Amino acid sequence: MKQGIFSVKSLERLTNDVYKLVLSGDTSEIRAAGQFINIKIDGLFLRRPISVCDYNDRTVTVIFKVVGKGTEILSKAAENTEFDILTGLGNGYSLENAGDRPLLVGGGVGVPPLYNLCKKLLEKGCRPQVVLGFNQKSEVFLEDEFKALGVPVTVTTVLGDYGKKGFVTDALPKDYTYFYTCGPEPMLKAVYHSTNTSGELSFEERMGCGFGACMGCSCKTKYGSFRICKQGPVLLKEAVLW
Amino acid sequence: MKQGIFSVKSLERLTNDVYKLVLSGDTSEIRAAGQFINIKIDGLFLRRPISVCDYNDRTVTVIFKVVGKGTEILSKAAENTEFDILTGLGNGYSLENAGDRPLLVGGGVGVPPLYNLCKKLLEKGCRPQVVLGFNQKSEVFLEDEFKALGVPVTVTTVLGDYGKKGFVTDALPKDYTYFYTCGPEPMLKAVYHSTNTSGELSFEERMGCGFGACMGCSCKTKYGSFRICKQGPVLLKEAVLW
Amino acid sequence: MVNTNVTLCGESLSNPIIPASGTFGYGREFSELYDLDILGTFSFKGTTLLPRFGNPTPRIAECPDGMLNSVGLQNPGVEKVLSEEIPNIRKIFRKKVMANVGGFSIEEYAAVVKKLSDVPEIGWFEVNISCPNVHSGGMSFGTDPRLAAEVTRAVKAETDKPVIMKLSPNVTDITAIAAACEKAGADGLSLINTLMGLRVNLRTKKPVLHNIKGGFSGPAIKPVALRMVYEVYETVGIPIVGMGGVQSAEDVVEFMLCGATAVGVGAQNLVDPYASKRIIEDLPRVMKKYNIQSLNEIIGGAHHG
Amino acid sequence: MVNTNVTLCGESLSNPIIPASGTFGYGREFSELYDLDILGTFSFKGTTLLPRFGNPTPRIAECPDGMLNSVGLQNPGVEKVLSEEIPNIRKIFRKKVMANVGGFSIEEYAAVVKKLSDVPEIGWFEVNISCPNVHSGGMSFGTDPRLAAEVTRAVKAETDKPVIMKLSPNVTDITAIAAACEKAGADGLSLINTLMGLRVNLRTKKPVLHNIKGGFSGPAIKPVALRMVYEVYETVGIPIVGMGGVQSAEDVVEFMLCGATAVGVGAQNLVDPYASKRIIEDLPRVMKKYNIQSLNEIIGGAHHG
Repeated sequence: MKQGIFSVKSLERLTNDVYKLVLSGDTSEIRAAGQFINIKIDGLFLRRPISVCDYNDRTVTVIFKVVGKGTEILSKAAENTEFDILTGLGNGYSLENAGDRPLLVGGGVGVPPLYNLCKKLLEKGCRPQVVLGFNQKSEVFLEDEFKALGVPVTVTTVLGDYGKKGFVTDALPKDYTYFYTCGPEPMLKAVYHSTNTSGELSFEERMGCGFGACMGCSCKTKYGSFRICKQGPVLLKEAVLW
Repeated sequence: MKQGIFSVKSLERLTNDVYKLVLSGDTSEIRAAGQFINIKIDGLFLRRPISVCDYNDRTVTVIFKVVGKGTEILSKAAENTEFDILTGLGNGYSLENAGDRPLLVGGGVGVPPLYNLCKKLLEKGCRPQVVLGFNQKSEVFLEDEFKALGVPVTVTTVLGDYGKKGFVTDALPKDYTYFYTCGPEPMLKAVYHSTNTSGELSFEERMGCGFGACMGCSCKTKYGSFRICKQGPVLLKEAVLW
Repeated sequence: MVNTNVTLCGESLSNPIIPASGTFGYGREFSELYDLDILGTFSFKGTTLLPRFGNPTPRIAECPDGMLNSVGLQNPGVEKVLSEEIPNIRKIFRKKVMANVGGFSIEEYAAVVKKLSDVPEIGWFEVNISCPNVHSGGMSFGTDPRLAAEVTRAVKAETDKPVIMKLSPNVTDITAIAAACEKAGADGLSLINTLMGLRVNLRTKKPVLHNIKGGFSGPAIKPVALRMVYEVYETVGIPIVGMGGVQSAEDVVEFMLCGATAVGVGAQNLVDPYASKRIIEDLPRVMKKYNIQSLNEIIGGAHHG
Repeated sequence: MVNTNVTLCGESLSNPIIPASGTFGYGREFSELYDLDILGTFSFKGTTLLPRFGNPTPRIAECPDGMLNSVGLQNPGVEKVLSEEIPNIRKIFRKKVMANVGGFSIEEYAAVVKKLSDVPEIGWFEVNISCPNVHSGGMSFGTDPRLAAEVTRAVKAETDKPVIMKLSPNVTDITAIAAACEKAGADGLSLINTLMGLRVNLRTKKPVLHNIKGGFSGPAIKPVALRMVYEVYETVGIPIVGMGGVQSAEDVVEFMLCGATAVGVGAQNLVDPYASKRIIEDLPRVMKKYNIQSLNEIIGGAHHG
């Protein structure tokens, strides 16, 4: 974990209520896809955790949906606004067991962390396959960016007004060596039950500190209680109690 | 009273901890010297009342000393910063009974409201005389501005390193038709007892609202209890219970 | 069209917003700023039998997201309220007002209510048994269920108008006080009054307030207020006027979901003189945002399910 | 040179700063961020006889200038603390630690203290009789003077180390609990634990916390904490660890002027992981600003005069 001051490099509206924020600062502590950052916002007491969509030596990109005061303030941040941010939080996805044809399944605002993961898997020489689920066409984002990476991308929408109609689990490929997923809990559960390989699931929980001190975000696993912020947010399929 | 948004036009450091702040906005509600404005500062709950030093159609000037969080934030306000401000608060000084040779006695941060008063008295055709008291040379401010109005100005310092050594009451002229004073309470009390005409004294008190609703700043007078923010801050000598 | 009507102790309010006693005087200052008839009603300054200056100053202190006051029930006394304030209220407010009364003995509470009982401009009595700023009175009535019940009975005997008891949060179990008041005949409860707080001036190294301790209000106390409204709603069947740190229409909805029928706006009136007006005007937008057709239907909605 | 030394129950502290139990784990996470030996001491996570998962999530909620938690004493149990945490504390902290213990019966409190009693790394016991987040335990001991005294006596019988009782603010009269603990042999008191609060999620229209209510901490509660430290200081002769919303060295001075010998830093550690370090480093500057030579000399300075 590292505390640092980041400044807004760019802010872009992707859909009605989803924004892409690029922040400049010291990213040296970000070590894995699926980690998150924790942003201090003036006027709010607790920091706001947001998963990393992508990062390089000088910037970190996050994509968030406006769901409350914190994300509303972020969605209006002017260029060069400075934020106190904790980086390098959470375990993130492991690349080790990906195999040759890993499957990436994202839903809604669970899609962003899979983007950097996809890049890392490509660098490693894997051939990732991507399934992205949204409620409807107007809420789809990041599809083009995934396609630009040269990977096969299937989009599903619940309303069926774009891509394949249905849930992500209606569009899972037959062959894959491992899976990675992030999204709302009902989707995680469906993916957990629909997959036949090992894999990793990224969970969400209301957090106090984000670095393992307050026990606010504990969850029960097969290996005892885990702090989502520290021993998560990514859990091995084998650890999940479903 | 009027609520309005004002922006910082200029901020100037006058002494080690005294600042002059010029704010642009709707000043139409300011009707008398000795009135005050009440400034909402981000991160603080209560507004901060500051007496008006001077004003014109488009700007209001205040001079304040850094004594706590609120004034510290104000002392660092960047140009164009916007503040939510209530204007036209308090009764202010009345010009009615000034006579030909009114005496103006100010001490420390009690000096500023006398500046606009002096201008108004000059406009009215009076010949004001000014006595300003400070602790020491390094704390003196506004002397030149008063002199530029063409009125006789006596400065006293407690340490005696500038002007006349002593308190303002050691430098009161013999002849005057009325007095106006503003400053720390011990000084007001000394002026009250050292003057032989009627006059007006401006008081300070911790305020809740600044517009007469909360009863936070009440004081006892010969005519019953007065709210400093509404029936003050200026009291007639005859009302004061000393 | 959303519906903001609620009914408080049989009396209809066009919206649930009630500027809280002690932050709205007798309406004079605010009537110069906006038309008071937009309010549900307002609760006037706590009125006692005799005029009171209150405590020595300083009696205001800043806090994170809040303030302390130790005003101590300054008011002109019930006779002057009858002769000067009620006639003025008649001019500036066409609805019924809530009469907040204070006291130092059970007899005093009863006497003040008796004197105001026939005033047609008064729609409800709000009986303050929880002022933290007066010695040998107020607060002790609010921290003892037996005394709270006695005050309730004494006041009820003097008037046919609805009696709302204003409860102190500075207690181990507010539901015990609430239940005692209900049992003694209270028509409603208002809560919370201020918490007790203290600040020290680091320069003088002494308490900021001359009275040392003071009543703590503002957004800081909102979670405590919401918790107590929630608890009391589970305990009693009479309506609750919820208050404590209300700054926005969202806060109004939050209090109503916890169980408030009407919602007081207190300290916010002091830092934003247009607060109550702004909140009322913003209510329809917030109701739409959260899919609320009628405020009346959400009262207590956070319970069960 | 300013002097930040204080003495807490006979044990000297190089400064009065004590990260509060429940916000500092067993020191592991923070030891990766800075050298813990700069602290006065720290109070480790409330430890019970058996391992506890605590309450279901969500158990964290945002508030104006504060937060709610309903963690509910999650901890690995005293055996694992003895076998894993104490050995690790030995590695990361060369001073004596404060052992916070929780319980659901008088016997459990005594049993946990007995098991930890001979641990040389422990300098003080802090006995939590005020956790708002556990049913049938904790808080009820902190709201009844008789029970608070019984826990005190039971714990004192098991150890020669100083015993500090941690008090709940959710009471009508905290001085009655404080006096009962002192009379029963407590060596010190720490206060305040969290207030009880509640927040509602306007989207779901239900309480944010699964447990409905939670412990309210952060700067919002500071005025209440200062008031209670001030009141308890006037009542007892044993030292007080003051806490509640401390964010700055100025806050530390404010608590000490009210009567605290040492000062806990709680929720602020969670939003600013370097908070305790920053406060310690800033203390000399603030002491100079307010003409304080020795912190020891200002304890209770806001009283009298």
